Amino acid sequence: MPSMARYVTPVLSNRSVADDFYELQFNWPAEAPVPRPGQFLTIRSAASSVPLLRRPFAFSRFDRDDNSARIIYQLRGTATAQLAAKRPFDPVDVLAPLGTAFPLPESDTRPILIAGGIGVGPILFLARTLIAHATAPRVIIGARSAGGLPPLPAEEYGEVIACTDDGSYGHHGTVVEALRSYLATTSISNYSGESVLYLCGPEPMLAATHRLALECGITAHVALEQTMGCAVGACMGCAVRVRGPEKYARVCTEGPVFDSRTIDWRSTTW
Amino acid sequence: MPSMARYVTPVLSNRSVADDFYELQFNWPAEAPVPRPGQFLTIRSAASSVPLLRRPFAFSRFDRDDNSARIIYQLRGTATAQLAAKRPFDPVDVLAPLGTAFPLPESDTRPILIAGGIGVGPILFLARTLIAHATAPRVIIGARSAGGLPPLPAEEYGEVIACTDDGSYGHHGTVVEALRSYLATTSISNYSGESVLYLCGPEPMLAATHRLALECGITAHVALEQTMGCAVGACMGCAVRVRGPEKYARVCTEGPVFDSRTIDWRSTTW
Amino acid sequence: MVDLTVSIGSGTLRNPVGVASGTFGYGSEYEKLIDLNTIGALFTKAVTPESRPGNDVPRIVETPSGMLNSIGLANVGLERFTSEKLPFLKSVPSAVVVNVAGAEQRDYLTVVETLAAEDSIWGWEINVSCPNVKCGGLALGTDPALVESLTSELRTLTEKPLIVKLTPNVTDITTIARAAEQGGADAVTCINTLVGMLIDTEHRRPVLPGGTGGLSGPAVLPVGLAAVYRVSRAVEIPVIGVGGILEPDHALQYLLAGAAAVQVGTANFIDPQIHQRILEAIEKYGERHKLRTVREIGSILL
Amino acid sequence: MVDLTVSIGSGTLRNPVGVASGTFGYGSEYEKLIDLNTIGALFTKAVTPESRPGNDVPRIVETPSGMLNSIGLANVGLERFTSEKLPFLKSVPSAVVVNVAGAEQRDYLTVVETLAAEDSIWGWEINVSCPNVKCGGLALGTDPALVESLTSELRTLTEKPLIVKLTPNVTDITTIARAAEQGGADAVTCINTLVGMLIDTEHRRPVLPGGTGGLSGPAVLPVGLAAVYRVSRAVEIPVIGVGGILEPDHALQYLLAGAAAVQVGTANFIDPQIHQRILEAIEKYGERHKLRTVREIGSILL
Ligand SMILES: Cc1cc2nc3c(=O)[nH]c(=O)nc-3n(C[C@H](O)[C@H](O)[C@H](O)COP(=O)(O)OP(=O)(O)OC[C@H]3O[C@@H](n4cnc5c(N)ncnc54)[C@H](O)[C@@H]3O)c2cc1C
Ligand SMILES: Cc1cc2nc3c(=O)[nH]c(=O)nc-3n(C[C@H](O)[C@H](O)[C@H](O)COP(=O)(O)OP(=O)(O)OC[C@H]3O[C@@H](n4cnc5c(N)ncnc54)[C@H](O)[C@@H]3O)c2cc1C
Ligand SMILES: Cc1cc2nc3c(=O)[nH]c(=O)nc-3n(C[C@H](O)[C@H](O)[C@H](O)COP(=O)(O)O)c2cc1C
Ligand SMILES: Cc1cc2nc3c(=O)[nH]c(=O)nc-3n(C[C@H](O)[C@H](O)[C@H](O)COP(=O)(O)O)c2cc1C
Ligand code: FES
Ligand code: FES
Repeated sequence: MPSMARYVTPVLSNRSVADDFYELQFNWPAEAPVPRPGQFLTIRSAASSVPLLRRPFAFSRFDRDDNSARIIYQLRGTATAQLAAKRPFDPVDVLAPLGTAFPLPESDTRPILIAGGIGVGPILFLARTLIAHATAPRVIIGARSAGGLPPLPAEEYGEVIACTDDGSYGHHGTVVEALRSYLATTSISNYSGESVLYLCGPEPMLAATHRLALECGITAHVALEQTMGCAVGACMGCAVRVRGPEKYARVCTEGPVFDSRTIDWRSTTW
Repeated sequence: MPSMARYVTPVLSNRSVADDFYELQFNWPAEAPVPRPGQFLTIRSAASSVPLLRRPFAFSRFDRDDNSARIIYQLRGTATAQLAAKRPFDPVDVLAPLGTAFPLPESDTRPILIAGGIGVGPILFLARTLIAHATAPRVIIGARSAGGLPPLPAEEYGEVIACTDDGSYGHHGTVVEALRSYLATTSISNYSGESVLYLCGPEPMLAATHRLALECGITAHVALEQTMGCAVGACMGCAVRVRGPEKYARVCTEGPVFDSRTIDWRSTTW
Repeated sequence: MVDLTVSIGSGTLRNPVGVASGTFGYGSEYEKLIDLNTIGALFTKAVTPESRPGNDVPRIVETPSGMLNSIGLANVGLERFTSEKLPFLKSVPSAVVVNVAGAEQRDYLTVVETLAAEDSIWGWEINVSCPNVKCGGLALGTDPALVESLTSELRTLTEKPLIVKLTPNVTDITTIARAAEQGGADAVTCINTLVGMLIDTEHRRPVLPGGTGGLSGPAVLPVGLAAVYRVSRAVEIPVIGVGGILEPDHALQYLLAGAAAVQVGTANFIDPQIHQRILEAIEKYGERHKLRTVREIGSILL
Repeated sequence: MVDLTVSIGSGTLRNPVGVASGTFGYGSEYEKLIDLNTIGALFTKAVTPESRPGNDVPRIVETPSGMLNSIGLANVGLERFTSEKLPFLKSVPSAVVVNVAGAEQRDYLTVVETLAAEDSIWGWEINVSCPNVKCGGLALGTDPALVESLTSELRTLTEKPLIVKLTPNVTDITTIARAAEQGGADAVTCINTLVGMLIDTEHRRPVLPGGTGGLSGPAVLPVGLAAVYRVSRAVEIPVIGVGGILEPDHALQYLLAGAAAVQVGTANFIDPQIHQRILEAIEKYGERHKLRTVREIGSILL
């Protein structure tokens, strides 16, 4: 895998894409390895000790033609507020690309991509990549209400299944419910092969989807989150519980993308 | 004396007035006591723990007609960099007015106002105030080089004696040298009374001017600086050494303006 | 409505948010700026028998998310405290707690004995932990035996709430807390400042003339929380939490960690109204969690 | 040109800027990111006899200008360290210092004894101060007698530089430093992390599952500087300064305070190139003050 490096590179654009969600586009240095869906970067949002640590964000898009990369981020605290204040030509200090990518589906499988909340970035990146490789994925995306959904033009992402907790747009309910009814209504025999799930979003959604995938015998690739220190595998800070003797895996190095069956989902405290 | 309060009030303008020097103008709340020359305010430059403490700045101007107050500040570290980023309508969090004011001169004395570096703000405020009271002061102002001097139109401040360390503008040398030659060339008998000095600037300049004032038997009012905690007299943090049994006085409460003879000038370490 | 009162020994605080010693002078300095009525307890600047000019200057320097101070117990002394400061404090409706300090055991006894009959004083906070005084001070607060004996001597002099303020600069703060409890203290305050230093590389000298100073502010918040968490599990008496509170959430963290009340120190310099914001946050939090008393907050930690 | 080498016991460091244990893994993790040649000393993640999975998650939380960690000495253990990590470390030209930890004295001896013959290991840093291990760990590093006996036992096993890493969570760090010196240590490192805690008021639980964790980052800079200032005046052996360095100026402060060398910990996460910036600043500072050796920086403090 091409290796990571630190780049200080200019912002190209920074715009609101949904309530509290922004898309930051920045120049991608020519010498930098091309990021793949599922991989992430860390940003130092200000040269200060508050916030102290770099913050991780998944790539949401990469464009070879204009050498730009993007992330979609939600306003949460200090670092994301500082990101939101960045203007074109401001430098951003990134460490990238980091972590594992989503394994691309076998040609005879049907990829179903599921995003909730801040999981939207990597899922849209994967969707675009698959489409560019002529594999039409089905995208299911959830938000609290209509305002939390970014624009998802059908000509770019195919027919997207949108869900909102309050029913203000699309399916009224969670992405897990939407997935269940999608799987029910769509006979598996329509496909030459199996379905495969790609997920990113809040932990309860991932855990519930994992259980549904187990039920249906479908493989699910989940992109996880954990508070990070180094983001390069050195500090053991970003551990998540996994099955097996090692007990923990590092999100920054073994992940962020894991086969959902390797994860120890007992607890919801991360 | 009218008492201090905390105000969150909008910026009106923020512009460069010399190399590394800016002037911040902000709305002065109608209910707030009118600040007087020598008094200061403290600003919380950002809602963060870095920088942590409020920073003190002397008033450089007050305009009753548009209800605005100003400070002139030099870029030094984090807080002043954050100040420099403020735009019109941004709120500033100020605690003001604080400290003692310059005592106005007796009508038969000749005020000589001397500023160096960040001392320029309060001295210009005093000059404007005296002129408004029909007392023409003599202003002596020093900077490292021409670029460090703010514009000082003669129609506003009278004939100003400017000094630069590198001789790039005005008198080549320090304000103390300029004062000495000014006092020498100007026969004291030109005035009905004595001269009185008002100073603000770096400590070595204040100490040297104090000695010259002692030599000539002239009273000197100095505005001092000290790192501050509370700025309201509660923490004893802003002490400076004074003559007499108390040993220390608080810059924020007994000062910042002191008669130079009350100060213990032995040391230069504050 | 959540009952905000807090019992400490024979006394009751109207609410659990106090202002910390040394950061609030003798109250009058903040009179114009804030409504003193809303303060739960006002901890005065340390009072020593004799007046003290304090340490050499500068006395303050900022550090990352904190500050160092080397005030050196600068205070007006017992006599002027009584004549100049107490009259104002009598008018303050909040509990007035006199922070007591000294160079030796005798000094503490002198202060408490002399002021014992003053009705306007609600209680005592015994500062055995100031890192800026050479003789006594730090050494006293690090020795459980000394703390216990001092506390029990003081106990004979006063029925009023007797609070011992602990230093974090010890191997095991719970042993000192237990010593204070053993000696008859009604509460302990955690924490005083940490020993710290900063060096001016340009001028090649420590920024504070004495070398080291006391570290306070948000930088020490995690240290104070850990101390309160441990101490409140080691003693039966109430623990007053202080150290690094800059936001209402920080104060809630102290209450969850086991503090019966909190003090705001350095943050008074930054936001003089912070105690009011904290009080509102506590009321809201208590209501949201359906608590009857503020003391119950410590019991809902999972 | 300033001579940047630093002598510690029988060894010499090429320069005084190291990377701190636990923040730099076993070196290979940073290989792609920075030029490992410019590091003065690479202090490995703690090595214990057995591999350890580490503590429950989450293990990290940010605090004001700092972070708490509760990694719990997660490490591959002696066997896999030798087979998987040492081969890469052999290729690193910087001094490789193995950070040694354990639950009891025996564990420390096992690690040093087992690795004693490995040429690629330059020296040992004995971690008697990890606050995240229950048995041993913290208690060991707070007891001068235990520190002295452990050090002298280790001394019989190795001629290589033996460095004892001290905890700041003690009443008087100089007594522990003197105990290490007495036991035959070639240097001491100050400081490990401070005990700290943060509470999630929304979820009403400590953020770290174990309750407390170790505080590092700029918040602790003043505490580390005070420790180095005191310890370097209390012992004859070199002191390695660590704690809160985020800017080159912070490292210069440590050298002025009396440190012979420094380590960068948390800052590696934020700016992996920081050791290079520090090195350049030291060279400039030494030249400006006309010093021949980096060691002389400590002597120019006024
Ligand atoms: C691999 C990975 C990919 C991510 N991708 C995205 C993304 O594409 N878009 C997006 O909006 N967010 C993403 N996040 C989450 C993002 O990192 C946090 O929202 C961000 O750190 C919040 O920072 P803040 O200062 O604004 O908020 P804070 O107030 O500091 O924190 C809010 C929350 O963010 C989390 N957080 C804080 N510090 C860290 C840290 N050092 N590492 C990880 N999490 C932290 C904590 O759970 C905290 O409760 C990702 C996280 C990980 C681990
Ligand atoms: C009464 C008074 C009036 C002042 N008036 C002016 C003025 O009109 N214009 C102007 O440019 N500057 C003035 N200053 C100085 C001004 O306060 C500092 O320049 C400012 O605090 C620098 O902050 P910073 O974060 O940008 O720099 P930093 O990097 O934090 O500090 C640079 C220097 O500022 C001083 N400083 C830092 N914190 C404080 C503090 N809390 N209180 C006092 N000084 C501190 C220190 O000496 C420090 O070395 C005044 C200071 C005082 C005490
Ligand atoms: C300027 C200053 C002076 C202080 N003086 C005293 C004092 O006289 N007596 C005392 O017990 N504590 C004193 N303290 C310690 C505070 O009361 C408090 O314990 C400490 O600052 C931690 O709280 P904080 O982080 O909220 O400031 C002082 C603190 C500061 C900042
Ligand atoms: C994530 C993390 C893991 C650490 N692990 C160890 C360790 O295994 N052994 C050790 O002696 N110190 C360990 N430390 C302490 C550091 O080596 C260093 O002493 C401390 O972090 C202070 O330095 P800093 O503020 O520069 O980080 C660890 C620190 C961090 C942040
Ligand atoms: S963040 Fe350090 S190992 Fe993953
Ligand atoms: S700054 Fe607190 S007394 Fe002056």
